[in-house]
Amino acid sequence: MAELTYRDAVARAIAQEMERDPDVVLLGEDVAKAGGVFKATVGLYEKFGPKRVRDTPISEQAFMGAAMGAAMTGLKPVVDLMFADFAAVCWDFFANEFPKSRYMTNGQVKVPLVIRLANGSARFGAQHCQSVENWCMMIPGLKVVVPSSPVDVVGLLAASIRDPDPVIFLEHKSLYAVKGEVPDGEIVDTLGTAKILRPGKDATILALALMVPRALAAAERLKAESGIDCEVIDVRSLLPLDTRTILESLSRTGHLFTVEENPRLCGWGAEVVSIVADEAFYDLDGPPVRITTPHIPLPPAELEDLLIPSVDRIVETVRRTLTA
Amino acid sequence: MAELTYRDAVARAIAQEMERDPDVVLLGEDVAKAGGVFKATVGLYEKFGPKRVRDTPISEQAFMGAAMGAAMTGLKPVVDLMFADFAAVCWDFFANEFPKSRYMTNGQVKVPLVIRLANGSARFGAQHCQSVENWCMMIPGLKVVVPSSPVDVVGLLAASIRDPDPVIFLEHKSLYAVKGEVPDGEIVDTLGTAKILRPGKDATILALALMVPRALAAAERLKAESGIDCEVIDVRSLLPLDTRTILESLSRTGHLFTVEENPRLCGWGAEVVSIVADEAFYDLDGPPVRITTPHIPLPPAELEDLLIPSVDRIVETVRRTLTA
Amino acid sequence: MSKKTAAIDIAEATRLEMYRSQYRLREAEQRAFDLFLQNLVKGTSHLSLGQEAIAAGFATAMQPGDLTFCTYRGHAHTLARGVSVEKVLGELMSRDNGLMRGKGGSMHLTSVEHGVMGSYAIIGAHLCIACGAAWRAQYQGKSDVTTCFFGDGTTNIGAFHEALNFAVIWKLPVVFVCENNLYMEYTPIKDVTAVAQPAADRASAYGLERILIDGNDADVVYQTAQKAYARARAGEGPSLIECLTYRHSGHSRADPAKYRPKGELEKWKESDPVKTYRARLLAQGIKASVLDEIERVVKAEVDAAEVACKASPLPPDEIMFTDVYADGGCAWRN
Amino acid sequence: MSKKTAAIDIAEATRLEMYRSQYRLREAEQRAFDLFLQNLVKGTSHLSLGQEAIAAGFATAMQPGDLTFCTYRGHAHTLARGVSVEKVLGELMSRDNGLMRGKGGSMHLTSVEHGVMGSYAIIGAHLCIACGAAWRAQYQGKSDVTTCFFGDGTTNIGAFHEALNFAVIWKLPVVFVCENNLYMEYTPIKDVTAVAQPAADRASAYGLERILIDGNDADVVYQTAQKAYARARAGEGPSLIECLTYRHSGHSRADPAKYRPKGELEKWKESDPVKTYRARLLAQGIKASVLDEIERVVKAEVDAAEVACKASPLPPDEIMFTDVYADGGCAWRN
Ligand SMILES: Cc1ncc(C[n+]2csc(CCOP(=O)(O)OP(=O)(O)O)c2C)c(N)n1
Ligand SMILES: Cc1ncc(C[n+]2csc(CCOP(=O)(O)OP(=O)(O)O)c2C)c(N)n1
Ligand SMILES: [Mg+2]
Ligand SMILES: [Mg+2]
Repeated sequence: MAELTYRDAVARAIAQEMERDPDVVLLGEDVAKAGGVFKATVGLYEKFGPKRVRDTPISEQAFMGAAMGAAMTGLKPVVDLMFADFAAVCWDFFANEFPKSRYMTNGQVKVPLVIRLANGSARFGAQHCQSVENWCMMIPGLKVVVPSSPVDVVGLLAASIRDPDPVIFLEHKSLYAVKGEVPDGEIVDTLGTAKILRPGKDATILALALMVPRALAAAERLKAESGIDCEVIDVRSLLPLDTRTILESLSRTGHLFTVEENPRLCGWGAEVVSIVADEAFYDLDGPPVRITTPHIPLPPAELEDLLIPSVDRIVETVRRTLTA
Repeated sequence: MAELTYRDAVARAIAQEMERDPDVVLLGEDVAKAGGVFKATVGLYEKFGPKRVRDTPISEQAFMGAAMGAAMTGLKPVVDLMFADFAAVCWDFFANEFPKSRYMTNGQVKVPLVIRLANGSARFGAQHCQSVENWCMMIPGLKVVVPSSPVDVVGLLAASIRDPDPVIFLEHKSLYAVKGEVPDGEIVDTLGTAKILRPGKDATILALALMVPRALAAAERLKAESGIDCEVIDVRSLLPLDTRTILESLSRTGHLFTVEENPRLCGWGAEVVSIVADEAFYDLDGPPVRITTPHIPLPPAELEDLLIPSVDRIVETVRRTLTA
Repeated sequence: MSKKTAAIDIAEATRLEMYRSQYRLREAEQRAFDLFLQNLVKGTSHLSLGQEAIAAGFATAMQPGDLTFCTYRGHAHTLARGVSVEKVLGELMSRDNGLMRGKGGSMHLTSVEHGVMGSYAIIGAHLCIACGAAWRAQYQGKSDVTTCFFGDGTTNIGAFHEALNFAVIWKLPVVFVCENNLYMEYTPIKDVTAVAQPAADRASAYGLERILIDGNDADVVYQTAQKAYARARAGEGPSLIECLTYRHSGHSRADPAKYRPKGELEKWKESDPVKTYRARLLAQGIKASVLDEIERVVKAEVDAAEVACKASPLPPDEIMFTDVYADGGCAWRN
Repeated sequence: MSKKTAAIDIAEATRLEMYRSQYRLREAEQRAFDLFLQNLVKGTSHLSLGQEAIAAGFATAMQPGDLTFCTYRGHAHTLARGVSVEKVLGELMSRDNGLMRGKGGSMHLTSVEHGVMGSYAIIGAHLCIACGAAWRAQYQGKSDVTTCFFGDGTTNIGAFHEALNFAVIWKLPVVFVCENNLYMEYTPIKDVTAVAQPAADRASAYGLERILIDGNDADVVYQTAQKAYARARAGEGPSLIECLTYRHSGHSRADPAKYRPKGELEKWKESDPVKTYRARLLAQGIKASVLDEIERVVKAEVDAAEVACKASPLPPDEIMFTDVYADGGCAWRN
């Protein structure tokens, strides 16, 4: 058992898989000698050398494509895209190439790769702090994984690298410095599994990434201040989505809250609420409520803090809804 | 009053606005001499000349950017992107540039432009038939307009060109040949307004573009075959969204169905269902149900027809839900 | 532009193979067009009638295991690697006997077993993807070379630039082949390009040699391909080759090609690669009967393919729900 | 690379203005760094210490009404167009007196009234956007010219290629200025670029003249800018200018720049544009007292700016909800 930061957990997972499988390679801007802009790949270049850990030019299309071509023909590339917002400059690969090749070729082409994105708020402003998990969830054929803790980073990133499908792996920038206990030895988790982090009987709160610790803190306060006992579920994976765990929780609590960092419209919360409203309508004891960032671009620095769902906002929304 | 095709309505709207405002310009691949790949801009080059109607290279980023720079400094560009799927090669402009500049600059920069996309199914396969209206709805700062008839094309496209914000205008490829009556003279509609096309008391069916005629046909059959009286609303505009008309209808019918062509997850239907589930929970007499394309890439030719929501599927889903 | 075909020393068997290949591409695509006129091709399609020398010349120079990446205009390149006419026509006709059982369509022909790694319909991406396939060869110490075909119009999209720079700095065994048929869809390439030769005049921007050849001469194409492959296999990195050619048909099935200046098509038909190559072989002393026999066998393949495709059923409906994910299905939830 | 500074004939007032400008950029950015060390800059920031001659040279050559597009590394270009130090520092400190009242931050400095049409933080896009601003001038028959600044690393992204080709075929009055400071973030540009001079060696791919200059010499920059502006105003189209320079600080506030080879920074500091320009002016007979007075006035502006920024409140919370749409608000529904 060691205490690791979320950022070190990234490097640990990649190292674990690179040691195991010589076809795993890592590429991206400043990912090698510099150890990544977020220092999440420090040491890998030294350990695995310039053949397996490669710096790229500012050519997101070229290296997304290169990863895909390599994946199609036998390698298992892990790509560092740096800020998640940069998905927009190579979106063609996310939307049109990675997820469609297997289908269009009736299974002939396989695209086993992992694209790592530094997602979410961190005070850099409108073009560097977007949460793009819903961009990815919209696209059939992708898998979308969003860890909230160092141990999940290790296990889910390892599972993503071993997965035979294209996986978008969204690391949260504001979690990189967060520490957590991680067991020694090989860790491989399972994609498509949500985790109940706090059992509760009055309401189900779903969250992802940075919103997970906030949902947990809110649940503690709701319990202490108002006696409201919330079940907090870390969704962890948007594709595949663990609807079973979600629907089962809801059937016990009767109330659903989603805590999303992506801007309000068409987020993963909307998807989950719609599934629940359709399939578990009669389990609902009240309106399912989404707590989201408003549908506006993000300002930088301190202003950002006011827009992202906070512990206060979660507490107030849940309390107001349940005591309405 | 004249009978016009949906494709001719596009040219008519652009001509109307180009005549009125010398700053309106049109650009895109094959848009000038060839009259557009979908022949929706035939005659404009001849009428307005090479200065105002311009062919571009296959450089979607360059001409999206050029449109933006021109819009920022005084022109009113209308851009033809051809297939909606190509939004992926210039998504940076949709996601990071058009919608954020005004906000980031505290209102200094304005981006009044219209991007026209040929959206939706038409048997071209996985990379040419996507419905990307939900991609656009996700992005704060855009407006998103989706007409279903020739007269709406004229009025909404004219309104989009006059609008001071960036508007994504989604034309449906499979509607281009459809004809409809269009009044003579200037037509300017209002963005952000849904239209009740068929009043009904038993259920509200929301649809967009190609799904509108299907929803209407389904409503007729439901009435004739099962006596179920559906209200059909053409949503017309996803941003701004006319939630008032939707919520008001729902308060009368108690049942909601959305008919979406975009793949299932995180579509506009999910957003509307979530809004309704939150704000009108106690108006709902049963689960709100989304009828969508499944979450898979599209095959070409006849196979495509089986995946897009059909009149049959709408009829069966509504009937099954309401008689459950 | 090198025009010294007379000096090219190519074995007779190779020349016959290139004739067979070109003739076969021509026949197969003409048949595809007939089937379209019979309303048996429901999706779109893009023919490369007139451009056969490029596909035939490169494919003949390839070795087994070499990889091909093409565009939506990929019938010829797919067939040239040995994929059967039946499988290609079947795919165009959305039949169950199609190369992808109808799930991809004309624009996405793929036959991994033949090294055809896909046909890509969004301009640009596949130049980048080809880099990756070549990188894998380099990484694994394999000697295969990747060839990526694309059009003149494609040189103006950003992905072209990124891929070229990337291939050079990583010294990848990839050959980029620009088929300059003078048009991007309906717009003449010269109206939208800052240089006269859209690929060749940009080679220096990547430190590459300027290579501009007659793309209607299979011998020139073959020889140029051989050099590029040798260079790639020797670890000397990528090449960029611009082949001048012309498409005899419209851009796609929807295009009557009215934008052509009068006489242009006729002029180019004078250098029709199939006809001129036949004439050259005859002039070089090959017997007409040998060529006739090649043509007969090809025609028989194409005829049989048509019959088989017409007899093939549509794929079963369930096929639409397969192979989204590696587990074979499309489930995104439990 | 042209090095004939001695021969350049520039009016004394202009030279003094370029000194004032360079000195002011230097002082303002050094103060920004001090404020960061005081933890008063909460967002990111990217300084161009060492690159001042480029911003000063171009801005001095511009006419009122000319437009500037810059990157996240845009403090210098924004200040050089006459925006006050207070407004720039205020924005970095997220204060209500900031250029965008804190809503954009350091990476997005914009002052439309000064012709600064924005600072863009996703590499590439603004080269395309600059084309559009230039197109508008051409369309409306205006004589203003648009200048677009970007780094060496930016030449490898697709948008660079698209913008250059587009500007040339439309003959747009736009000047593309590549500030080659040898690094893209932490990676040396030569490690990731197929040619030695990332911009200049690609000019021919767009039919443009190869222009490579000493970006640390404001006189050379000024003269080159003047020529490019004259060409643009004469309707002769775009220019691509590569300026060799070096950044004295790290890539961003987070970067200690440990990747530099030993001695590199020191070597470049010998051609520090502010210091060398001062020395040149003295050598040309300008009195030290004249320069001292310029420095005193600049320092006073920067000091006053710091005081004003520290005194300025944060913007009101409501500002976060304004100016998403043209109606001033953020409503997406009725
Ligand atoms: C990104 C993108 N933009 C536009 C198109 C539409 N389109 C399809 S083919 C084509 C012309 C391509 O021209 P070229 O590269 O010369 O190839 P050719 O068709 O002549 O073989 C265009 C513009 C596309 N498929 N993808
Ligand atoms: C599309 C995109 N990719 C990557 C980045 C991250 N990034 C920010 S600055 C930078 C380096 C840019 O180098 P250069 O163009 O030389 O400009 P400089 O910073 O040296 O001024 C990178 C890679 C980005 N902002 N946008
Ligand atoms: Mg072409
Ligand atoms: Mg640089």
